Amino acid sequence: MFLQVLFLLSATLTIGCGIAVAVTRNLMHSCVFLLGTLIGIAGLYATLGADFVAVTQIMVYVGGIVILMLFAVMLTGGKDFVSRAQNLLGLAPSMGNKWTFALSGLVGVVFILTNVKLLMSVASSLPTKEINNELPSTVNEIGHLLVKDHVLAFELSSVLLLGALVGAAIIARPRKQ
Amino acid sequence: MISLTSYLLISLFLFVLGLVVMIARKNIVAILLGIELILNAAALNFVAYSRYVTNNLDGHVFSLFIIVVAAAEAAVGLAIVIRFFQIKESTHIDEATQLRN
Amino acid sequence: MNQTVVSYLAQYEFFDSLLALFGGNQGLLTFVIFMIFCLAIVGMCATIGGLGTYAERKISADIQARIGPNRVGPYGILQFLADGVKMMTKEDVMPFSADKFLFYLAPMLALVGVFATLAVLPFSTGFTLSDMNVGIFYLIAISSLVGVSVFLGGYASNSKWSMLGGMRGASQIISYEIPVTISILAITLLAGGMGFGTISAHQRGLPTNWFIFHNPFSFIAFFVYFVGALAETNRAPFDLPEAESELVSGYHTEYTGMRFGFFALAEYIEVFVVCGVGAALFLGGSNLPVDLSFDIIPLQLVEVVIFMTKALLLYYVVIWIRWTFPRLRVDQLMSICWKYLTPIAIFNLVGCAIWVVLFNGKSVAQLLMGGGH
Amino acid sequence: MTPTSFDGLMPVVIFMGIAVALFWGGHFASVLLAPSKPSHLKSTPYECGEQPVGSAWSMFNVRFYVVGLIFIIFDVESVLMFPVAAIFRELNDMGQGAYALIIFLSFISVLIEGIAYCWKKGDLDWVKSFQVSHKKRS
Repeated sequence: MFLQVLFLLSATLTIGCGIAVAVTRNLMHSCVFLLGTLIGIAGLYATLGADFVAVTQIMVYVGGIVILMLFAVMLTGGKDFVSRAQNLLGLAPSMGNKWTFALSGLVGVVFILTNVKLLMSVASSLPTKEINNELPSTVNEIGHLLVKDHVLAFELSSVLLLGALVGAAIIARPRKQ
Repeated sequence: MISLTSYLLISLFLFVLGLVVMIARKNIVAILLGIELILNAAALNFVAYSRYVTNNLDGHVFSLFIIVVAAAEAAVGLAIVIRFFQIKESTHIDEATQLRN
Repeated sequence: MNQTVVSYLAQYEFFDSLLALFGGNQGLLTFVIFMIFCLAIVGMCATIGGLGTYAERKISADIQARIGPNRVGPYGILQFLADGVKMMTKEDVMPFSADKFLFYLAPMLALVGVFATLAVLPFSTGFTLSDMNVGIFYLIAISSLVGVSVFLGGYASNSKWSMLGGMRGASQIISYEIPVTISILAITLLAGGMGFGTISAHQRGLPTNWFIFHNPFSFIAFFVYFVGALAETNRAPFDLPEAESELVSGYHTEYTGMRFGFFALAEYIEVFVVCGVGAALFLGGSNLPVDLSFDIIPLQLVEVVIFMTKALLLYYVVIWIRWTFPRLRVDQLMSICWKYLTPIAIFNLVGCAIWVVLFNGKSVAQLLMGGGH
Repeated sequence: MTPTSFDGLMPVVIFMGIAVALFWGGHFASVLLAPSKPSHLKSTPYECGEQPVGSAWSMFNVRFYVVGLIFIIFDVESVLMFPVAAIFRELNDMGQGAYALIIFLSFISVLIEGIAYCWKKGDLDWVKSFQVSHKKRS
């Protein structure tokens, strides 16, 4: 019962905020709605019993990526006490017009129609397995997978992050004028 | 009981929303938002399949790495956006026509 | 798997009669029990937050040889109620250039982020609302909503002081999250789990079993955690986001009335939460100093008292520090975080990992007394 | 009669609900109780009595972004370290302590490289650009 309620809440939050991300014309609001979507997805992970992934989602996205995006919106917002109409105030030309939305809506509808057909056949061919509600802790098993099966990916991801840090720091570093 | 199909539908819808954002918007930061939505839809599929179809947690590890890559991508992408803004004073994607300065 | 207060109560006989009272509907009974406990904890924390403002003024008055609030109630102890009523009857003013949607959202996010952390706080071994497997990790993650709310509060006001405070606050909160997280990682490594139940079970018994005395590295890790937690909750000497003498009052300059009250409430409850986490991770949590083989509910209440005593002692230290040290500069703030605390925290983590392998996870006291068998 | 593992999530949802309810409750209480006499002067952003010039939503220094950047990389690395740290003792008890230590230390060494790089390049200094220009002038 509670599981269904949690699922419905999370799904509503995810889809509602996702639609708001797509429609709103204010970039800052768009970022904040993205926050709602990400929290909703964390809730969906929780209903799937993926506690560690859910918390990682909140930790990395809410605590990290969204704050970084808000900073980036601020940093590209304006210069010398003049807000650029493009980003922060009013209707922004770079946030799309009715033609781009019509085109993307068409693409979206076609994509949904083709995929729902595909998805139904996938879902009907799946073996219906008994799902137990008593889930073991995922943390220990993920840890074992990380140090045994996926140890190369684990070590390489640290190198990837180091590369991202160095590269992004070089790009974003304040320049001497 | 919640079925696998409902998760797949949510994930599909999220993917399409990300696609719409990426196509409709001309602002680079907004396009990055769309990419985040798409990555999340993929990660959600991995976890859903790992619960309903397979019996191991490889799907969880995959979505973990998706989140890691998304973080690296956002960090570098936003750094490029900021540098671009410093040069062009704009974040409109149509202004990005040159590879150097 | 996840131990909750309901599964704790389910081992007693009266639970079955309660269940019969609800017509065997276990979901409803679970909800009602959780609801009662949640409301009780919210009430308690709101009172602690309120008394925190009173204690803050009284202790500061003591330190500065003044009297402090003494009009409302005996010794002025009802001052916080008067403050609350005052806030509720103040006019709500919103700057005309503000972003209305985000202006409303920011204090709400702060409240949500702080209240959600209360769900895993281990008041006692039985009365932990929810002892998740990812307990401490969840707590760090969800409390980062406060950073977002500080930024949004500063942004939405569209005032220069607020914006400066919001930017400073957000970058300070996210910076200090790193040393705090790495210190907690060291404790996770020693305890072999992230749940508060696991961590608490490793510290049972005498204070020599507490993680702060486990090895030299964890002893340093406690201080790294405490300094980082002070900065994360914007407490002096790290109160740069709301420095009165520089930024008027930082990200909540434009907030008045009830919404300002919510920011203040969230901040005080967060201080209590980080003190509670410090007590649970490093100072033995709610464990009794003796091992008892039986478990009854009054014993749990004693454990709650032990936990609260430790947490409130840390709370006192926080207030004491606030009125003793001067405020830092921004560049000092950043260099303390990145050049001192983070390297020390990483060093502690490496030290703890090597210690676990070398001494098989035994604490200093066990090594000294057990002769290393 | 054993509650399912998902019950552990219920307090989280309840607390979030209480927070939202408390916010709106307080809001409506203040709408009922508080006076409301808005005026243009009252709702001007506070700038110590001066007329505000322009909007506050203006460009900030890039170093805020650099701090956020370093933060997010360390955040993600600590997230990946959590499950390994949680089973470290278990691996040690299984006699694989040396293996786990090597995995763990090689991961952390890359992290240390990252912080050493940023330290060397001066990304951790808050006032670096100021000092550079000062040196040039003298």
